[in-house]
Amino acid sequence: MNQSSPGPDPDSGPDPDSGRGPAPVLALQGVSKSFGAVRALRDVSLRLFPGEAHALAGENGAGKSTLIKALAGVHRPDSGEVRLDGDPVVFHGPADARDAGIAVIYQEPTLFPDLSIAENIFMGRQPRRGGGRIDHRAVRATTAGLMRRLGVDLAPDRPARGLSIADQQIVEIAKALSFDARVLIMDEPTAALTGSETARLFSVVRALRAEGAAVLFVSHRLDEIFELCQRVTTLRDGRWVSSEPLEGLTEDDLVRRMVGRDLDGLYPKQDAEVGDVALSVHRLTREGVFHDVSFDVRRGEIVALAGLVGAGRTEVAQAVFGVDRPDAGEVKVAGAVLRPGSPTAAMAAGLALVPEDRRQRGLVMEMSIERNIGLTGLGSIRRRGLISRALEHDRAADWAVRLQLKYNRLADSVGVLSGGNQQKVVLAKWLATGPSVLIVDEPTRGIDVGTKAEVHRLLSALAADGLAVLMISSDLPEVLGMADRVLVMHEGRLAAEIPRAEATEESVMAAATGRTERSAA
Amino acid sequence: MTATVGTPPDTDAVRAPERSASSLVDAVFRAREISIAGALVLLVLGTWLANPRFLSDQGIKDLLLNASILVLLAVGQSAVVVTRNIDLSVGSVVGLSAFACGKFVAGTDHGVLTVMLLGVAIGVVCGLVSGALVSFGKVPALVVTLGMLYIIQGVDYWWARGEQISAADVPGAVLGLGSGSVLGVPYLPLIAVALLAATAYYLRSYRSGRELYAIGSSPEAARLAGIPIRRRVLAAYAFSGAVAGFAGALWLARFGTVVADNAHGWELTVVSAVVVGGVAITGGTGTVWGAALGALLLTTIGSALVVLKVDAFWQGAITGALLLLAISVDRVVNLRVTAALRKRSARHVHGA
Amino acid sequence: MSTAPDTQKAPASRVRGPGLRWDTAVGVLLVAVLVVGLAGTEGFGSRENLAFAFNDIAEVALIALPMTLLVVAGQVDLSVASMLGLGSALTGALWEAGWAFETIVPVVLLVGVAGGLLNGWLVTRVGLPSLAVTIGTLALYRGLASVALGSDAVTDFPQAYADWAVDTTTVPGTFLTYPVLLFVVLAAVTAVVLHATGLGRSLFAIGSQEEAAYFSGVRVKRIKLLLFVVTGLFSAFAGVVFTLRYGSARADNGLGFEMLVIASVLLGGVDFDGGKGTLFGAVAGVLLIGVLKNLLTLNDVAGEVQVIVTGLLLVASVLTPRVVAGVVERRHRRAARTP
Amino acid sequence: SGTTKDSAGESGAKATGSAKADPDAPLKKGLKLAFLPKQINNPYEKILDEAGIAAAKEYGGTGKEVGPSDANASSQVSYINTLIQQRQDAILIAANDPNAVCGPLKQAMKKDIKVVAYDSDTAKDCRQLFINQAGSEQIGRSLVQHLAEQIGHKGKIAILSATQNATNQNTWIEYMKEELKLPAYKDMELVKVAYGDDADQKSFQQTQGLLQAYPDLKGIISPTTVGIAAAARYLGDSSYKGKVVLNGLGTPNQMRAYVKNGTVEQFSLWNPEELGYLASYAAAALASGQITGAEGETFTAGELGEYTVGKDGEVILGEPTVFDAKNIDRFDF
Ligand SMILES: Nc1ncnc2c1ncn2[C@@H]1O[C@H](COP(=O)(O)OP(=O)(O)OP(=O)(O)O)[C@@H](O)[C@H]1O
Ligand SMILES: Nc1ncnc2c1ncn2[C@@H]1O[C@H](COP(=O)(O)OP(=O)(O)OP(=O)(O)O)[C@@H](O)[C@H]1O
Ligand SMILES: [Mg+2]
Ligand SMILES: [Mg+2]
Repeated sequence: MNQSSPGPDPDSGPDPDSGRGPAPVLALQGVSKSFGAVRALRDVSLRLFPGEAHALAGENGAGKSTLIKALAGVHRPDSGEVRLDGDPVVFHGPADARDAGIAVIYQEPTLFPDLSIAENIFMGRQPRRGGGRIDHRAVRATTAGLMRRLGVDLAPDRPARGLSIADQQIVEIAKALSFDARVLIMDEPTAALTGSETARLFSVVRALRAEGAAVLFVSHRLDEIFELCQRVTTLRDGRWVSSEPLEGLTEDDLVRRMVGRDLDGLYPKQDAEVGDVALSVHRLTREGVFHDVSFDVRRGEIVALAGLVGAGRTEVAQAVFGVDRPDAGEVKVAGAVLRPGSPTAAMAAGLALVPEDRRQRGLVMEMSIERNIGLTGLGSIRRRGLISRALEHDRAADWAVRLQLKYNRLADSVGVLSGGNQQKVVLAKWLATGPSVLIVDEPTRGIDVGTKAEVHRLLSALAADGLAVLMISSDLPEVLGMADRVLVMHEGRLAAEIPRAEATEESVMAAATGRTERSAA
Repeated sequence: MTATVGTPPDTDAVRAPERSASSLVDAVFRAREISIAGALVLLVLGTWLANPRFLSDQGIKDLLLNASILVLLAVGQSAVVVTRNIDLSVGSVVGLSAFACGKFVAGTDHGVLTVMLLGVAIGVVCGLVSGALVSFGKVPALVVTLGMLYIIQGVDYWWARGEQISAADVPGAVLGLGSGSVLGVPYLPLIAVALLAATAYYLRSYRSGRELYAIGSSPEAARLAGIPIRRRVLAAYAFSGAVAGFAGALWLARFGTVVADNAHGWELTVVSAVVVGGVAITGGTGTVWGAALGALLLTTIGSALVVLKVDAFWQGAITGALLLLAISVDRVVNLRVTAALRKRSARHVHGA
Repeated sequence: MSTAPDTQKAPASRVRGPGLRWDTAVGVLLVAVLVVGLAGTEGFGSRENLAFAFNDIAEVALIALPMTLLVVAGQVDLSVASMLGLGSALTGALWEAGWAFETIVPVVLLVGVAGGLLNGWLVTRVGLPSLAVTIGTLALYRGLASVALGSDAVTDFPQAYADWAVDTTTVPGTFLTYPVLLFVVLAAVTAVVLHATGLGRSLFAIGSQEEAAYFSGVRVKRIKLLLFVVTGLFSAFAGVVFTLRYGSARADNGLGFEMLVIASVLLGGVDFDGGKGTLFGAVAGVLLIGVLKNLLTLNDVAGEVQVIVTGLLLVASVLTPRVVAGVVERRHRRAARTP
Repeated sequence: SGTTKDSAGESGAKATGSAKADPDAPLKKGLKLAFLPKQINNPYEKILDEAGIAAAKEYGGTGKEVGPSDANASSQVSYINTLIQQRQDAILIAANDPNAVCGPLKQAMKKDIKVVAYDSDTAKDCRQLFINQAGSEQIGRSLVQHLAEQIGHKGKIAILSATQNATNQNTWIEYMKEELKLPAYKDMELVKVAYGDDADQKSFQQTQGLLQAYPDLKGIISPTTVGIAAAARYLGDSSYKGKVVLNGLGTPNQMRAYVKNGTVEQFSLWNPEELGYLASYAAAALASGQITGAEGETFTAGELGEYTVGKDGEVILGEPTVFDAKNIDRFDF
């Protein structure tokens, strides 16, 4: 930490707003933070003004989440300071930041699975009656109000366990909105949301901003940044790159700031030769979740499964892969009926599932990167019957390069990776099995633009080699750009099947919201 | 004991049905206590039919008295278990406290209050040590409290060296607390119920009480929510210790005769009571009412087998089998109800 | 784009280091205790005492092996001591009923397997937590033992078998008794299974995040079931060894051993929350408790004090690595601040 | 349990066989005695051992008490091994299991360490002497006789024992059953043997259960000091007081209150201090070569006077004392 180097200071130099009127409500000044050998932030500065929505952009592992945690009192900076209303403050913990009026939505939802949604939202600051007792009724009523404001239908008494990632994210948002925050910090709040929820969120945020709150927003969906924010700060490799107004900036400019070079075509789906049916799902039903779902995926094809949050896509994927047991229907892989309820049988038949919830289901967080990647191929990293650490290492290293994984050592636990890099490890561990049918559930959730292009190129190339891909995605441009065919689910049923040529934002959304009947196949 | 927060692989087990069924879900969660209570009622009725004396005045009194101390300990233990920790040292604390109180009152005429306070004080000290190690030392609770079990037990044995305090030396007032009653109800069960109700109310209606559940449900989320985890965990241990110490003093009052190894090995009984009562060993769920019912069920099984003239050699096996049956039935009923709800809610949604 | 990992590798990457590993610490402590004993305590180093000291923990050590695997997988089996008692009682009852010893042993082992199956079935199929299940079977198996043998004690076992287990017969030229020798062999096998096979890997994955393991195609239920079965098998076998070693089959044999087994395994640094631990640590933990007890008894340290020492050891074993790590980290942080 | 299989014990030839007794040999000075009770924190065993250690001081020896804190068969074994390594002159043991301790005790005798069992015997070939508190047969039968008189030879009775495996308890219970077969007891029925595991609280609960299960129970015999005290306390506070007769083995200090308030009329016990004292002297006599443990040998046990070794190396302390309201205040132990 070279103190003498003149750190980039948004108050001078490149910041065109330096002469602006109101003082920043929250600011970082020359902050550095290391984790062991990893220098996550180096001399970074940032200022948040009342009434502005400020985007924070950068590749996976650039340090965005770390910066947010420094603002929120989760991490104490190694050097530099946090300023509140111009005065240096030290947050000893998240509670301090909260008491200062800073609301934070972390990248990974952190809910109490056993407690109700209402309790989750108000934990630690429940409204009270006389004698310090909790006013349970007020807790419930306020929660119901928040849900209405966000336009979702989640019962306040429902336990958080079992909520889909999207619903969890919504609870997190409700939590942040539930107190009169002067500063609202959101780390990829939309990564799991579809368009309509996102729109709802944005309108709420705009209202807050109009009341004078400052907003810090992280997203890898650049269009969202342009839609919501006025200014953007870019980080690269833990270093501050720029802080500037978004007006006049193009997406390519922003990508160049983040990546340091130009990127070409984001959705490079090449047309592949479509082969035999690789995966055939017939009248699959799981009572209360999805009904009578039938579709085929052929070799070389990328089929997208679209729908609103909660439409049942994830559930279908899990039933196909065998982690859930369907109540009726069957799944065939390359013509052979798959034994239901057995992921091991599914894997043996050449299936792979990249699950949506990487922290609970995708990765063993305490295990190292290489062991996580090795876990799906314990049979293939053996030498004379015993696990070969060298083979395991090679397997992991190979995929780390192919997916541009950013890490310190392969023996580090995956838990220390940035969110996007964790997602890459999940992809790696499944691609490494050499599947014939790949099911990916939100494959690029939290992945930065550069890598997203990389993942798309990879999926496309794999499909060209004869892989059948079933892709669940809430990212509509991704669906439209990548899919040969779009299956749309609505309330647990297949509502439409739209060929690539006819797939537009309107046609997909119409089906997803139940406005069209299933088109004749 | 896997510390995962999410759903276990057999997702059916914990899967909540769709949103519209949420109030029903709530009912199912509450049913956890109901099924234990049902088992208890069945057991008592069955035994009563076989031998009506089981529910004679004296019989009921004995049942309540037997359960009181275990109920107390289960209440204390629950407060720790909901935070995803465990206190294995309770048996030793009861032993130490009972002996210390006995030693203190032997041949004197100390009042009841003094003795109870002494018991509580000893318990609090033990609880604070365990709690400080767990919360500030950030070391696994099971190992630490197993260590404390040995340490406290060793100190107790070393101090007692085979000495016995006999009932004759204990002041009448103290013994009176153990055997006396108001309106025919003995004091001990009254004390247990009072403490139980107070704890239940506290855990439900105060921020710090709810925070214990939050910590157990997800320590990481609790940290981000700004909950003072260490203080809360420490307090939970202090409470569990205090209750155990208090139980030790009551032990003296009830049995009069104390040696060093009173309540030896009770830690597992207490933990089973808590678990049978539906408090998840992984933290975050369960109520003290459930734990108390679990304790009552365990002691009642013991008494019922004797009353039913079950051969002594068979008693252990039957106790074990009944215990397994109780938790299995509870679990299976829960699964069935949840699965049925999932399907019913489906019809509801799609029929609309 | 920093794809190459090496660009990230700052020169300071060694500063943190692995710190003091828990199992290493216990291993060092074990060696220290052995050295102190050999140097300072009369009679400790004699062949017959060493043979005794190790043979005396043979059953605990045998059960500790599968217990380590269970705990790594995030499970626990509290019924082991009761299964030991049941194995012992059955051995006695069948012997008294006139069975040949050669048929008794397989039958007892089968009963161990059956007991393990019941535990495993309740955990994996009914979905109950293992702690709750095995508290129940702890009572059940001990109860069955007392049904099998009542208050009797069966004694006169054939000399040839008894000789195999007692501490006065050692492998020629060593102080290793046959049960201990068997333990050494099984420990080696278990170590390979845990640390060098796919099964072992799966155990760690199940222990640290069961759901993620399941989604990775690990046969979570089958593996857990297998572990409980193996634990039942080993426990029943330990019951046979116990019976022969003491020449006495009784229903209450090995009462309370479950705590000793678990204490030893935890002492060796196996994390009760699952997902962490080494077999070396567990073995070191078992041996440390055994050797230390022998040494303290030889020095006339009262039983109560030994209990306290065991407790302190447990607390210290978890606290020390914490403290060391804390000191290392603080020094590291200071180093980071002042360049 | 009467098995007739090849005994593992047969090879252990009597270590005493070859030595010759010298009745006039003086007690050696500086003898090292070790007392190994069933469990170190059992108050009754404590009395025995302290008396034994005091006796050792009288004849210029030293005694110590070592032992496990739980009454497990196996836990005593490691202590025996240690005592061998420490080359004690004599080991005095109250065995938790007559056979489990056999191997190491034979080892000890091979190394010329004398082995004396007291209170609870080991298998006969694993010790040189057994100091019996009173004839086992006599204890068992007399307890039945006393109780029968108290209830007029009529009605249901039960036994509250210690653990299911306690040797001395089980022997006494055998003799009680023998006695009950006699015609004089044709109107009496033993309905149940309950086990309180020598734990106060468990014994208490067992008593309670007995009374509920057998409402017409007339008497309880509890041949264990822990059991009888717990049973007395339950009876004293319950509605059964005065309706159910309790007899058995107990210490005067524990039972005084219940005798005075009428819960218990009488109970018996030998003097445990004398038992420890005698065992200590017997061990010294063995270690000094005065006796070898053969039948008919005699030795002097300090103040208690002369004792003769009986069949199977058994030395009997004497008749148990019966305590009741009249005499109980004369005793303090
Ligand atoms: N607790 C930690 N221990 C060690 N390294 C960490 C820790 N947290 C973050 N890092 C490292 O710090 C760097 C920055 O991570 P951070 O999570 O801030 O990235 P990010 O910009 O939020 O990325 P993403 O877009 O993928 O979420 C990464 O290299 C990451 O591996
Ligand atoms: N593990 C779970 N436990 C309980 N309910 C669940 C679980 N996963 C999903 N659900 C519920 O089942 C319904 C279908 O969810 P699913 O996750 O399949 O939808 P999706 O279309 O994949 O949407 P998402 O974008 O949220 O992933 C939703 O109501 C959801 O809340
Ligand atoms: Mg991030
Ligand atoms: Mg989904």
